[in-house]
Amino acid sequence: MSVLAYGVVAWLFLIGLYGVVTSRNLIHMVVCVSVAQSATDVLLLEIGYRAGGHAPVFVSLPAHPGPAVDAVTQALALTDVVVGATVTALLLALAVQVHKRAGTLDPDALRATKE
Amino acid sequence: MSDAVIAVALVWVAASGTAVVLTRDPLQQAFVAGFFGLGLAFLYLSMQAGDVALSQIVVGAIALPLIVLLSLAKVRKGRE
Amino acid sequence: MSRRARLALFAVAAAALAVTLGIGLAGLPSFGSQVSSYAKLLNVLAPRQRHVTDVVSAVTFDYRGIDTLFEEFILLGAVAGISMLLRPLSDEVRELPEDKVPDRAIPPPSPAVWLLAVLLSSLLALIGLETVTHGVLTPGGGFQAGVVLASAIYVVYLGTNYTTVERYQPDALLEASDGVGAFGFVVIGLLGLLAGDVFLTNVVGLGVTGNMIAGGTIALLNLTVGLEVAGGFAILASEFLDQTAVIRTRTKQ
Amino acid sequence: MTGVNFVSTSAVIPASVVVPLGAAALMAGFSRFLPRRARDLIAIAVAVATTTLTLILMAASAGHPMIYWFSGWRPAAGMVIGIDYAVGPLGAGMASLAGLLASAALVYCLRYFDSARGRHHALVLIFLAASVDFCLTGDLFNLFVAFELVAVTAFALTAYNAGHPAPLQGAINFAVTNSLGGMCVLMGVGFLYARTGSLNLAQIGQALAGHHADGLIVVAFALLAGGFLVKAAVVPFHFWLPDAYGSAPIPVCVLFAGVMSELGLFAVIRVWDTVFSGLAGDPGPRMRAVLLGLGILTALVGAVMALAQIHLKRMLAFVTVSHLGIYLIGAGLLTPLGLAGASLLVIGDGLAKSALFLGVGVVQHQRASVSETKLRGAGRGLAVTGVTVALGALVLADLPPFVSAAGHGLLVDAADRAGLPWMEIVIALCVVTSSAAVLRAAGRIWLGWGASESPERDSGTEDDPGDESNPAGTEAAARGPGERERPGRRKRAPLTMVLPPLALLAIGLGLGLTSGIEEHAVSAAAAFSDRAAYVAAVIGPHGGSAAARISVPASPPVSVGGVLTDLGQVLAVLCVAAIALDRRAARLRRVLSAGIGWLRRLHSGLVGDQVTWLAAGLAVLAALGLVALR
Repeated sequence: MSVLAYGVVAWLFLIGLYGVVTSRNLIHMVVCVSVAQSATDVLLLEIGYRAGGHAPVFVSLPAHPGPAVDAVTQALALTDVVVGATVTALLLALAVQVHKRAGTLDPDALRATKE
Repeated sequence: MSDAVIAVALVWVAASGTAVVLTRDPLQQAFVAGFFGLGLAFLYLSMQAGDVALSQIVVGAIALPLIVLLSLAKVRKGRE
Repeated sequence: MSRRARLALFAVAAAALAVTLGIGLAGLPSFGSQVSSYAKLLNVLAPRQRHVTDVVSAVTFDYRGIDTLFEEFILLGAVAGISMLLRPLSDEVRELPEDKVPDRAIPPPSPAVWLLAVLLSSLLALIGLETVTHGVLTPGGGFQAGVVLASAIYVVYLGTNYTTVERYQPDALLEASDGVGAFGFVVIGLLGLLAGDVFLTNVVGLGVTGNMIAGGTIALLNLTVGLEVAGGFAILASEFLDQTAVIRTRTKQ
Repeated sequence: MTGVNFVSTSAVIPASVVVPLGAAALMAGFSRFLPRRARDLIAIAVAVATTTLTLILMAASAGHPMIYWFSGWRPAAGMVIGIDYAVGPLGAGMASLAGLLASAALVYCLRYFDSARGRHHALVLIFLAASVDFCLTGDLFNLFVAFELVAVTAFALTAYNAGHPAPLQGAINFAVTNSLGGMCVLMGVGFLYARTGSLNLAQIGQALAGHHADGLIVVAFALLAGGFLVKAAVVPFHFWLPDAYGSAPIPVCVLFAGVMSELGLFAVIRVWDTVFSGLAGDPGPRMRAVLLGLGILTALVGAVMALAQIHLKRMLAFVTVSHLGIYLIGAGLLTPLGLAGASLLVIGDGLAKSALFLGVGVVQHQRASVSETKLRGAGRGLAVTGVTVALGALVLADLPPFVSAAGHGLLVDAADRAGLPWMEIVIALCVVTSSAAVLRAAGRIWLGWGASESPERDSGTEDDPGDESNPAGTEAAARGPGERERPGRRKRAPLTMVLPPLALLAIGLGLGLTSGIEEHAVSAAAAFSDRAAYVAAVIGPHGGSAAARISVPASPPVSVGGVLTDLGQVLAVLCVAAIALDRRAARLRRVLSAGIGWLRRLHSGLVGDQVTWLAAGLAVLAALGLVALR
């Protein structure tokens, strides 16, 4: 189970990188960046998970609720989702303007900052 | 039992994440990304993270698809 | 470098990165085996010390409050940045859809769509308010509620055509709610200073665990964050909508 | 020293962050209702107030670190619960530099941004608050949040001129690589939290102290250092910097060149000193070799590429990369003396680079071009700016009375004490090459020397239309914001654009002349890198071991030899610049530029290449970490 859980994190991050490197459309690349971003959320929550643990919400719990899951990693993952959403929105705004000015969305065709 | 649910969610997330990257057309990718976001929310829920699952649903189902589709509409409009 | 060379280099780098991540992930405790003592302590302390049942919102707004303050300003900065990036530039003009086709009127949306929009947006507004006010009790809170409230405004966009939206769009109100929400977070933090303690101390009465008005500043901060996120995401949507529907490059008459 | 309570509740510490944030929130919310002049003045007042607050903190924390616990959560039984600010003189000094440059940028903005309706003020103030938080925080996740906040505001500010392709593509390269760097930092934070159960720098360091570094700790270091080195633009992560700085608007370049990338280096050294330096097996010397290698590589690549540029802003961007390499060499020596030299260099060079960018901004505003060859002999009416640019180039080459020379002296002495006498030659080589490039440009523009180069070297510098600066004074709302008439030979440049660079250089001179600047820097650096004292201060008496009196190494008196080497360096810059301009040496120049053709092609400006280099760099860094930490 650990191999599957942590393997998915590495897989998501690397497939996101692959998507960014081989992308032919800026909007496609931006969504690939958000895939890589979600890898970090999954890692944080997997670190905080406790087998058989219940959510850190202490209301209407059974008599012997057992251990609770880590609330700190959930707070970190919450911040990370917000950061991911805002960076994705900013990149999409940039992509829209690049298409308007450069006429193309293909990252390999963007030569304005060529050496 | 909960480990089985998490395993299913993990496989769903990994498969749909790969699908998001491999669909090159942004419009189709937007739909697969919605499916991927739903998978993430299901995974977070199965790992007892209610707050994060709710914010993933909210971001993945409302905020990002709307912005991606509006960007695509602007980009497509520019092409005619 | 050429695409082929880049792909080759990336393949090697990705393999090495996979090995690196593998080594790192192998060092982690096995999945679901342990929770840090810090988290166990907070799971015990938070309900007792802050009278809240959702420990995550206690950690987000009280124990690690300064993190969330900066997270809100990440959102504020991104919204300000996007509205700056998508502003009409010197060679662009704001042209409402009708002005392009003066002789042909744009067909008004059917009343059924408008009725559904009204129902849906009021429902979404209700859900948003419920999520923010119960932030201290159950999963939910400022950020999630803010986006739901913003979606209540999107649904109105979908229900009508863009000109009515453009005419009744409360731009100033949305920007004000974005700014006031963030500033409110800072002011509530200053309450701690005014009370002679440190910044972001929970000086407001803690109330009774289990009911809605509990957790002192945690509930208040939830409200301010909800206000800011609602305004922020509504501005985000209206900026992208403006770009798509209204802003056109100035045609050289 | 033990038992002394370092916890401080002075309101100045939160104020240094809350004042800019509160002002930014009000600016973003109510910019519609404020007239333009009021927005500018409020923003400048807030930036200056923040700078004074951080200067107060620097003075107050000179003796001992001030620990400020937010939300009132102090450590209980040795376990950290809340988030703290560990205010030290070095961090506060870096924050003051950020405040100073933000103020200079905002003053320069009076003439510049007009069509953004006050939103760029909010972005600059949030950038400033995030930089202050970055320098003062004692919590690893808060460091990541500050990293992202600096990055998000920087992406938006870089792409202000959304009407031209170059700034947009520079911003995309910048945004994609830095957000991937941020993900690496976050994964590193996750690994360390899983192993030590804490997010506080001091507690993690204490938990790791004495243990042997296993796979997880090495990969955590590689990810954290990799993410911060992406922001610090160290080779092979540096490709985004020339694209972003080369096309961003001038006031934004002032902020970035002076302080943003230095924050990345500051974070690497902060994380190394506090978290990883206590590992068993004394990883110090091997880690020094890794950091010095990266520093030398970055300094050389930056210097060579700067010489090959004719686009003024890209040239200054590569000068920034080269100097970042030199700061990494200084800090990478991992000794208080080296860190002190690096921090004085950061302050002195930061002021000089910002002055250079402001000078280039005046040229761009008056002559609407940044291509060195097009501007040949066009500097007639801008004498003051010419002096500023030439002086700035010489200050970068460590002209003696300025504070950079003091920093250079400390750094060279630290290298000698670390048994690396040849390091002085490497540094001199890079500094001379990069400053000579700037001086060559100044000579060509203001004195008209040098042949007009063949047009093929003119690629990629189509007449940079500069920025949407309004014709002086008039708010040309009727013609749409930012409309500019074709700029011919304009009248004198406005004072608000000419004075800030001179003020920055004057501050550098003033700092250089204050006696005892070296001692303060060395004691600040010693306090910064003393892990035991930091842990004792944060976790309290029963946490760390006794905070022994920090042994401040005696810093050398200003030796005559030091001044001579600095003067020698300046002379070398003049000679290289003269050779670069001399018609007879045209054949030599052609041979040299052919030699680095491969390096120039590597800087393709394509985001796909840059992300590939990022992945490759991470893997190499992990391998080096494995060697250094095991």
